[in-house]
Amino acid sequence: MAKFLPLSQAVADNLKDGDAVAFEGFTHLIPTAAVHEAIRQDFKDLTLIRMTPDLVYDQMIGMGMVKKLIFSYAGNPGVGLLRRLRDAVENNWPRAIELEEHSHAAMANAYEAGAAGLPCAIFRGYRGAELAKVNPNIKSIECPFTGEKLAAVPAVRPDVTFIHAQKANKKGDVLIEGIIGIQKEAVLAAKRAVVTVEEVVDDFDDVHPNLTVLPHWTVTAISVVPGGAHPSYTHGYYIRDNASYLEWDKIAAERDQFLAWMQKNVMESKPEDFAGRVENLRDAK
Amino acid sequence: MAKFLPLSQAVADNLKDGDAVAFEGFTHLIPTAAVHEAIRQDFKDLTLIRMTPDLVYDQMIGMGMVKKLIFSYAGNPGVGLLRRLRDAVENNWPRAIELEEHSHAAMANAYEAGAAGLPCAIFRGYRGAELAKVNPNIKSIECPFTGEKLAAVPAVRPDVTFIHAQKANKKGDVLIEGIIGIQKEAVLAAKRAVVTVEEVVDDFDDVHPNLTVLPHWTVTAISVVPGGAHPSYTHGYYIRDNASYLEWDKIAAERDQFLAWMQKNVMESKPEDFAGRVENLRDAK
Amino acid sequence: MSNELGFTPNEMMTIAASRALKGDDVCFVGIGAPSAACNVARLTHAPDITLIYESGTIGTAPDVLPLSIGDGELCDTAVTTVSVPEMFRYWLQGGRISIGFLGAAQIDRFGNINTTVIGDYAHPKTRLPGGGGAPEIATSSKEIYITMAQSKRGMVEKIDFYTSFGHGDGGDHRKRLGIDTAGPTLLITDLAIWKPDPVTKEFTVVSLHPGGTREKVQETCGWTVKFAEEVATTPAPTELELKTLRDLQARTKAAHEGTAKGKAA
Amino acid sequence: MSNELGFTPNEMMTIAASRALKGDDVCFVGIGAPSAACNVARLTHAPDITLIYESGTIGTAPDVLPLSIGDGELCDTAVTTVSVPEMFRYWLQGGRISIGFLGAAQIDRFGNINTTVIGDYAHPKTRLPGGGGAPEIATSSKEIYITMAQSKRGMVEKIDFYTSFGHGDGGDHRKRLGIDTAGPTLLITDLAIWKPDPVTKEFTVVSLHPGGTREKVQETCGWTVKFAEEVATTPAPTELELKTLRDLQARTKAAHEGTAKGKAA
Repeated sequence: MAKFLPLSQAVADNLKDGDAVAFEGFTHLIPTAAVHEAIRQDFKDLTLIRMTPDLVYDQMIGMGMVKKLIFSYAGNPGVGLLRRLRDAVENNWPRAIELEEHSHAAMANAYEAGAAGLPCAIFRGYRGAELAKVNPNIKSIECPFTGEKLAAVPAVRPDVTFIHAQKANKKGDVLIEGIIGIQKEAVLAAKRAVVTVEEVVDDFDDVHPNLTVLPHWTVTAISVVPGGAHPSYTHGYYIRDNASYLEWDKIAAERDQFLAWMQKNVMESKPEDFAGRVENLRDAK
Repeated sequence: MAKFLPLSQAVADNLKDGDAVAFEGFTHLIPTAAVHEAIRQDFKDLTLIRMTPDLVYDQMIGMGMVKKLIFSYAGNPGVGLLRRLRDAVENNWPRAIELEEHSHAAMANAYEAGAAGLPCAIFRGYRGAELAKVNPNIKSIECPFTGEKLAAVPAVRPDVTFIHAQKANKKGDVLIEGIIGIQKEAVLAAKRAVVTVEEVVDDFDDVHPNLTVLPHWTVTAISVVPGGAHPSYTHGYYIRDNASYLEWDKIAAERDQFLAWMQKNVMESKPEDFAGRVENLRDAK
Repeated sequence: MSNELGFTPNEMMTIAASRALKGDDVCFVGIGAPSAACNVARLTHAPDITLIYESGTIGTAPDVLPLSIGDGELCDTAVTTVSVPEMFRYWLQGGRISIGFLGAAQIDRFGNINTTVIGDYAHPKTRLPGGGGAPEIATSSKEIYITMAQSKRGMVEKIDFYTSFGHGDGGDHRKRLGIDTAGPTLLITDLAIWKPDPVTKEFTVVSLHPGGTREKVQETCGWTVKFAEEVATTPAPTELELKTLRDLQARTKAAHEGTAKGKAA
Repeated sequence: MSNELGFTPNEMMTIAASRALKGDDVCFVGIGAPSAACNVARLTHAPDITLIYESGTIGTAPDVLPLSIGDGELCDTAVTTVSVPEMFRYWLQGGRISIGFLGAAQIDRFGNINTTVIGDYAHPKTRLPGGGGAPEIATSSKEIYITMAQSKRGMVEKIDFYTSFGHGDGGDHRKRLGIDTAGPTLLITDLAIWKPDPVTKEFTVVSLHPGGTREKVQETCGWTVKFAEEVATTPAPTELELKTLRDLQARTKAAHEGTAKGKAA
């Protein structure tokens, strides 16, 4: 049953040191505010899960919070590499990090299997691909009807998933629209789910019945954080801050510069600051 | 690429004697007009596939068109048994019929696997259930990570699927809304797909991006048949004719009565007659 | 329609079943008596109950009872409507259903259910509709409630086909098959409330409805009935419960029969 | 920016790639050069082409090139937007993609691609982003087109990691692995058009772009290049093609850099 909580409390109540946690979002609706709150609360030894770890994962890795990363594409989308991730993998700075690497198809199927309560997912994948040789969590089964060998991966079951969504109604049902990505699966696969939203409305009477709605009893906590996906975007609210993604490439290039930026923009900041960051991005739609 | 065709031609072009065919619909959007056209064209030795064969399948079985039925619930929904199916199974009238029986979970997963291009589906099912003993197409696999035994069924891949939908646009994209059932999977799992629609509109510019739309290049033929789902319903167009379902129980009770009804209401009828049948049902919405 | 008590055994059955449901339950609802019971609960003591029909409608609140599991009313009033594969994968198999509510053509003392055939599977005396969602509802829901009117034909020593697994041969049979859900925990008939014995898992009468007697229960049951040490009396329907059920059924009857009929099925 | 020919090698590469696409193609589009080529095709000779981005947008028609595969523009202009699991299951694995369009950090003569690491996997010299959708795009799409600028670092004798399988060791290697799709059938660089030899599957230069020479091709390639018996000359970009590409890139630049920036990432 969804509780409406301030973000700091929602994070404190639902994330623990050592948790396997997914902050999901496929370019759209990335829960940046929730990540920044987790950074301020300084969790340790996290296993981070995400198909497309981007700059918010770069930030957590650079801050030394991460023990292991389960992922399928670790890049600054459309820009290039993740420099803090590189520094961790190549130089163990600020700490060594374990990688469990998959393809998108594998991760998508693994979340789907998690949501579906299955122990594993099967799909036609990894044929000829070398990841299957370096990741012991890529196995195979034989189709009992055709004999075809299919790839198998374990279901993803995070301890807690954080997502950002357009809105909740007063009962705590949550609406996600636009590029819906893997968010529904990430929430349903997790033991606990925290959602930041742009706003709360009275009801969803004007919402089409076939849209993606998470009923309130599938969500643990909801926090209202306008702009909480910045520099990602929220379809219908504000557009993507592409310039910030380009800029991140420079910020993350040097350790000191990165740390200074984090101090100023994350450690000394708060969830309410996000609203201001998207003010000039609201003209679209 | 979707061609707009009269229903008689769409059926003649896409259905053949001996085909495995699904006329899908989960209570909503049952493609009755397409079934009636198939009956008039007198196809033989069909393998019929459907989760919920209801009175239109009762009609094809009673007319002797059906060699085999793959299904999970064969009833007149909310009313009772299917009397023509019973007569075929219990008395081989008008011919013997082979049954491949599954649960809903199995059929839903089998269609999903068909749409996903997989040879089989796995799920947690049939535990303790006797169907697994009488249906050789129910097997199992072992999860390579946990050792759990999971049920496996072959993917459903119809030669052709028929569905009814709300509307197409001029390019041939098709919109399905309301109870969307298994229709998207049934179309994507099939080699060919024929869709009857209530109407054709210029474009889908006012359609929400996350609704269920089948792009024109996934559909073989589209026929405009207003009322084509009667006595089922089309959300947003006309309501379910529950009284007809209640009445079917009496019509189908006797062989002669059934044949006389079919002669009058199907053989001597045509797709254009469906519009009149839903005239009084259009008040809703 | 109603007896000297002012209500029928069927009304008592439905109302007793409705009382077993709580506001935080997530119910996977079958058509018929289960649907009536769930909606009476929603309209009386459990307004926040989540009702799910296998057609994909989640959190639905129909004004009239659906004739089928896919009537338009269910979608119109739902929180969201999903595809059928999603329903069976994310919502049922995903372990999100607290109560699966089933009816039965045949049941045995361990809550095993047959809705497939009477007689032999290959050459049945009566071909029934089959299992539909029931085989997986029976094992994936946290608990199963069953409701049916008593009869010797329906409550039998041995069912002809195991459509849905209850407690099997009793005892820890579920556990031995690796099934970790509770299975049938409640059977509500038109005469009594039954619960499984904690050890043997045999359904045992724990409460008799007003007008129900041990003799009537035994006469309409195909196995030798066990009664609990203390057998309670089910409280009679309250005025509100009865009015709610009857209003619902009157609206439903008007809606289904009143449907302007087309010329052909 | 442009050379004495009036266009750059990169522009020629993108335009040559765009010409390979047809109106009835269903393209799974990667970001960068593939995205530009696909959209130039859509805006010139193939207006009916279906472009799919792995974020779930099907039949999209962006006015500016997306910076990421999930920009809002893609959803706004799409025929429909589906979930990511559905994208990979029904649309890619389901066999509905005619052309998978990939870029590469490293490629070998058989079209095998590395976007994972430079150096050893466990202790890489450079950790690259990884495969993303590519491993399954490479085997589930009916054909694969690859586009990349030539360099000795990128076109190598042996790639450091097989992120996506092309023709393996050449010949019938795909078939031996049970892969029934065609694999890489076209490589378009800034200097030439390459096609696999029908038997050995080694990429062979079939056409040189204007200004491209055999020497330049060999100097920027890490293996000994094979040339077809007859090597054609790629027709220079038309005025319409060049204008379409440049307008698209100008709109894109304005959109991405012009974005009013917030105070923090």
